[in-house]
Amino acid sequence: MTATLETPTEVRTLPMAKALNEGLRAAMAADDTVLLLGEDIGRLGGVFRVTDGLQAEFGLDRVVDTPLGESGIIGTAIGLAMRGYRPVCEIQFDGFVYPAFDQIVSQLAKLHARSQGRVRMPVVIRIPYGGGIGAVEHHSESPESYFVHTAGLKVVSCASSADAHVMIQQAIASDDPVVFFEPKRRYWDKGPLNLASSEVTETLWQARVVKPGTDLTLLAYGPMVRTCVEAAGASEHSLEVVDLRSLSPLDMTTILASVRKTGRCVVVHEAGANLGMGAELSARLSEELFYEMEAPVLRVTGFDIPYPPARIEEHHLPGLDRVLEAVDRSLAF
Amino acid sequence: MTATLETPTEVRTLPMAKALNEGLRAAMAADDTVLLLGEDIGRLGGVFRVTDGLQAEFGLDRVVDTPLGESGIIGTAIGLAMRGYRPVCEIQFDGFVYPAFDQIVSQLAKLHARSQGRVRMPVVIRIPYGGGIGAVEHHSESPESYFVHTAGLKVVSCASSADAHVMIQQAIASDDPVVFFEPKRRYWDKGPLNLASSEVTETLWQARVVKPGTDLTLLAYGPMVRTCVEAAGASEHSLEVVDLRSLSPLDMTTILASVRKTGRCVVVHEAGANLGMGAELSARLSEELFYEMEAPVLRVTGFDIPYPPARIEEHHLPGLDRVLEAVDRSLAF
Amino acid sequence: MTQTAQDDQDQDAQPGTAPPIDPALPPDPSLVQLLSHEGTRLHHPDYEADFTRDELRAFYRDLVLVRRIDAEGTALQRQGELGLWAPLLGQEAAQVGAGHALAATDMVFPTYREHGIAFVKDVDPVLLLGMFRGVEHGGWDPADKGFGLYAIVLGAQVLHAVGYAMGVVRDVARGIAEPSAVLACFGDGATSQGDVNEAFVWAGAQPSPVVFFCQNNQWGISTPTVSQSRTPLYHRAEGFGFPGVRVDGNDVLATYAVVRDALAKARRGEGPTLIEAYTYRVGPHTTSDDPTRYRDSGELQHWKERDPIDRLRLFIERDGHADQAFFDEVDAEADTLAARIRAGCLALPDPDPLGVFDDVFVEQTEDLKRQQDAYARYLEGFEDGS
Amino acid sequence: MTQTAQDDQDQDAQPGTAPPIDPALPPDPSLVQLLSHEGTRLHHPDYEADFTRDELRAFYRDLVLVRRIDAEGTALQRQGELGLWAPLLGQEAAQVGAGHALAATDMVFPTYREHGIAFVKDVDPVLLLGMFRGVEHGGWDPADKGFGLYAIVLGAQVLHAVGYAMGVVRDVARGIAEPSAVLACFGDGATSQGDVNEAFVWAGAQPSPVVFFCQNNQWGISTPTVSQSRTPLYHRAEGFGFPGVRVDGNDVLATYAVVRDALAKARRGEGPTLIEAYTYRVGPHTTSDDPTRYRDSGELQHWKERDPIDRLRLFIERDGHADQAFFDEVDAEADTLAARIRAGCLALPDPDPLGVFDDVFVEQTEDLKRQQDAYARYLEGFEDGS
Ligand SMILES: Cc1ncc(C[n+]2csc(CCOP(=O)(O)OP(=O)(O)O)c2C)c(N)n1
Ligand SMILES: Cc1ncc(C[n+]2csc(CCOP(=O)(O)OP(=O)(O)O)c2C)c(N)n1
Ligand SMILES: [Mg+2]
Ligand SMILES: [Mg+2]
Repeated sequence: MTATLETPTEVRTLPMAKALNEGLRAAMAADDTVLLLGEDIGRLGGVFRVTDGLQAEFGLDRVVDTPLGESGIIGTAIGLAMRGYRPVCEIQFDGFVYPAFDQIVSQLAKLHARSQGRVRMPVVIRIPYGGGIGAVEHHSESPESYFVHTAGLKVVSCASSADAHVMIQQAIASDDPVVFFEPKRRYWDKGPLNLASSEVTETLWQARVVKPGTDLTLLAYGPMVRTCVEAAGASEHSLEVVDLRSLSPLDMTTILASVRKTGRCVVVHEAGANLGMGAELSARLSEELFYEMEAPVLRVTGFDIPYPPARIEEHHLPGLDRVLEAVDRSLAF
Repeated sequence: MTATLETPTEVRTLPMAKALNEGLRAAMAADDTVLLLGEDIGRLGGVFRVTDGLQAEFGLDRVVDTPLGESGIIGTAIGLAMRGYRPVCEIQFDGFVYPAFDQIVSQLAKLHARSQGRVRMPVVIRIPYGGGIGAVEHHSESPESYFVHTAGLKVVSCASSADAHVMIQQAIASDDPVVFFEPKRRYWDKGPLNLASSEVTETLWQARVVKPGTDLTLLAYGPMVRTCVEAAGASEHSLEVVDLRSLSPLDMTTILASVRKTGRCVVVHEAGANLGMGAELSARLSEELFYEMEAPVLRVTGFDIPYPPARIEEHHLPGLDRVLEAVDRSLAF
Repeated sequence: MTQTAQDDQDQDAQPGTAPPIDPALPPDPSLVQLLSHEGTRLHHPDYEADFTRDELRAFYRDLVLVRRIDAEGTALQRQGELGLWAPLLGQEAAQVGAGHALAATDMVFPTYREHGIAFVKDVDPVLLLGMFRGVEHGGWDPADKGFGLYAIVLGAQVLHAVGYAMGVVRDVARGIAEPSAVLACFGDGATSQGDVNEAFVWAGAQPSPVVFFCQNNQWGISTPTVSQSRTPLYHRAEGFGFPGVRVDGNDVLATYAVVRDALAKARRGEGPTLIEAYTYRVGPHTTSDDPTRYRDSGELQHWKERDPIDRLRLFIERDGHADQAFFDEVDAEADTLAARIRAGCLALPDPDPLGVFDDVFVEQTEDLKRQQDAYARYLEGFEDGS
Repeated sequence: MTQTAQDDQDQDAQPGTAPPIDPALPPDPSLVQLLSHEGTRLHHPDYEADFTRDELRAFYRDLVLVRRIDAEGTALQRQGELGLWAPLLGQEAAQVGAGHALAATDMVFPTYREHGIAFVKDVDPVLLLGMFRGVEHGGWDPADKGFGLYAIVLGAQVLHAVGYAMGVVRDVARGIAEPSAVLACFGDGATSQGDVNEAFVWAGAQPSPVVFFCQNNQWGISTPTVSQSRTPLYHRAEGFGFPGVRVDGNDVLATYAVVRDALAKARRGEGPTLIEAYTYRVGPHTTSDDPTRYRDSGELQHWKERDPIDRLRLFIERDGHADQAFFDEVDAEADTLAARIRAGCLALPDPDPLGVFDDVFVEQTEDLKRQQDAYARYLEGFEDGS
């Protein structure tokens, strides 16, 4: 998946949802065993149109409008994987993944270990997640911690069209189960990507410095990457923004290199603070860089409340101002 | 729930399972609206006999052997709570709570907020948890992080017979939903308790220093409290052991007081490190005591693997030696 | 509930996963009807019912008002006053019929589309708008009118209904309440969820005073009912040990009679019933949805000819139960109601960003108090500064 | 699967939540039987079958061997060599019958009690012991013999079976496999789980080559089947759009015939069948369980008279299909097998505490590698030190 291949480049500017669509199309074209399962993903093309046109192209057997039951979607995907398929499941919205939790945590995550490595589970679970779209309850959640805490799962999130296009293909190529978080409020953000030969050089498990800086490291993923890049642009300080990309495993090499350099770190996510990703990152950074840290890792997160009504979600979601306020607090140490 | 009441004392030494049984009996006798739901809790008295004799005493309407479905247990408990009851649900083993995850996370935890405070959910979910009993898969898990991360739930764990007896009654008296973790390998540990008037002076949300010390703080809960007390006894250093008792909310007053004094902290739990309780505690301690800490918070935990086969579970579970090794590492900073 | 991406690409029709229900098929002979779609009064041996003039007028009035509430919801969304609306257009008879069958002490567990039952249960329609406007997740007290909060996660509320019914049984046994019944609402799509089936298990194993009210509106977003089940949904009940019945959900009289009968049985301790109200979602799934992507206009036409209001009006007119003055009066009432809803919607207060911290727990935690205080200070900082 | 507390308190019988099934009740007339419990050959219009002498002997042999495997499991647990055992005592015919009905390319998704099907499917019984000894969670490759790993979380595997069957359909469509069928095993208690019912939904909506094989052994730990459902379990199928049948699970011939028929239908593309094998769990739920706390000995006696092995032996003897030498031979074979299992059990290697880190992922993460290395160093520290 590097850019060194001698293939014609075809650079286009696409919204993230369309980039995912192209990534799925490429994966399905490349491998007959890739198939999609989900609610309303066929004829409708998914409520966000991420699977638009794929049923027409690949047929009813490979793009399956399932009955409305998330446990059924993941449970049957596991069976399909046992039979040699590579199912990609769409959960319509973040808040609807919980009925499938048992199948994910007790089956999908554990089958490889249970079988002492004999059974493989190349299953991808795509979850449009996060807030900021003015939705009703259950449509704006950030449930990544549940999956990151679950041994046996890998968890990633894309933040740009180019990454969306490549990462979904890498996730499908993974022989381990991957929970793939798509920042739904960035679905319409446009970005360049190369449909023919990717310029993304990272593996699926690597973080990326998206904006270099020297004074402080902003760690973010998914929807908050753009927020942090904007904050870095607005700040008078030199802020380095790292897009984690992979939440489990964490790319500690890249993360430590950045924070070792800056000595300060603010983690930003929409999920609540209590056992959100910031907790793990803070713990690891203090374990690894105890003497190098100039300030404690600070966390800018959603509050520890059920996601609030849309009219006040902008208070709940970390924005530019709250990020910059935390930067100031960190620099004051 | 303080010892100041002028009631006759009746001190007995009981195993934790029996102490819970007595606590449930007292709560049911005191309030007609308390009822128990679960699999095999009636005639059999539960697979650990925690509900032994309660169906005979309180009848079929109040101790309900449900059909075998955890989502059904929690879902109907929510409906019962809406009708004015205080259901106490038993999940037979930790690994079987996940089918109920949607009802817990999307309903039980959110209904009070959804209704702007109009609907109350005085539901207790009892979960025998943790390893060390030589069991087959799914019978030794420590899923507390999932619930601690969920806004709208309160999460506690008892570590002694006296606490078991009082805390279960306090949990039932709570108007908020409480996930009540019972350390199953300590069910047979005996301890004194006062059936008539409790000597437990803490609220349900308070931590307790169970062994004072000056050099380092061991933070633990549930099954690991005994392990830590034993480690403290075996150590040449003066270790303070704090039983968290409440995992959400965390009693930061007690925790900070201890670590401020010792300057060093090791967190011990059976759950995996990655987004286990140790992560949150580490993050908070470095936020609050950045200049006071002499060493990073270290974590002694289960590995980030699916719970292993019983014959090697003693490797996975934090034991005396691993705790003491971490203490040494901390003191070496 | 679904926010569909705004989509302006026109695409050729794509193959569906299953043939859409053929609206030309003869209806199941077991479908209970008391009013043909031409407005003729039919009779059914199991559901004999006489309706007074006042009852018929009350049905008609509520059908019209409910349709107007719904139209106002859609209009308010189109004008940007609501983030979303889930129209019930076409399902008025199913809901008004069920609503009228309920006793005051009966309890309803709705989905997100139960505006009609809510109205009959006397929940102020303005309150229904709150969640769609994004000012709250649920704006009424379920205990007030016996009408639960709207439920979005498919099927979850059906278990709550069974639990509530278990509570009723216990209250009656304790001598603190008279028998009452519970109406558990859900859609055709939700029948595929584990929770709905566990609810059937529970209610069947310990027979409970619950009536399962499934509005089969033929679609779950873009998924036709036949993709959930190849056998009629009301058949599901028998295998769980209780009866199922299919009623014409566009026939307010039949729905009323069938639901009333099932509720009475439930109250008498004769256990649950599954009612499949066979109807049609004339509008989009929500205002975010574009049904032209997945269903054709012929189907729509078929169902418009079976409109629930038209047929009752035909019957009322033909049998002389009301004159033009009555119909005009109802229309005027609808206008007034619509105006009140619109004004009420605009007057709905925005939530207090600090208030949300108060409603997480009955007993607020210190953790949350700290976050609330910190955020209050943060907001004050802005007021002081710029 | 359940570790029950060691309990030595004797208690008076307590009221159950539901009356236990009355074993004196006449059996459902729709119960398929080909062999009465007195060993008389019966006939059934839908399941005509002739059995050769060799077939009958093979059934008998497997029944005896399977019972012996099970007895050995219990014995090994009593002697502390296993942490737990889940006895199938009483269910041998259901399992041997189903096992013989399977084609080599058919796939089985078992619970934790399918020792009999495993044996017929040629899974080495020693491997079955690994998980109960605590040396592993699953000791065979499901692809090897077409027999999945034991599944403990009730019902989860039933969805896997349906998904696998969906894969078979696609393989056949792609021309890379011949039609085959999938057997999904579960107990009476598990029918209450959402997953089992969602599996019914899926299989019914897109008819799949799966046979749902429910062994109703009358109990789920202490919970009688009637607490799960007041209507026979096989009735459940029809409401999901496929047929259900109840077979005498203690009749190996009938179970064989009914399962074979259903598998053949599935392979022909005629969709799923739910088979309720009506049988009895003669032993405890597991070796940790004490059934005297919740059921009475009369019930046990009733079922012992319906023993699946006795009736086949009576039939074989009466019709002269085998002589004493054959029976002696089978007993000797059972002794040999038992000795081999015992020796195999003791020889099962303990797992490598560092090996578990290797099997979490196909592509190990650096995080996990770090933990593995750190723990290796920690262990080395002990070897060096004390
Ligand atoms: C658990 C869950 N999964 C998915 C969704 C997304 N969703 C909202 S409504 C809907 C279709 C529901 O169809 P049906 O039950 O027939 O009810 P209708 O909308 O037709 O009234 C879906 C899939 C959800 N709300 N909950
Ligand atoms: C999801 C889940 N909940 C609870 C349990 C605990 N449990 C193990 S076996 C069992 C009873 C199962 O009964 P049944 O399905 O009839 O199977 P049987 O054991 O009788 O073969 C229970 C409740 C479990 N294994 N999984
Ligand atoms: Mg519908
Ligand atoms: Mg059973």
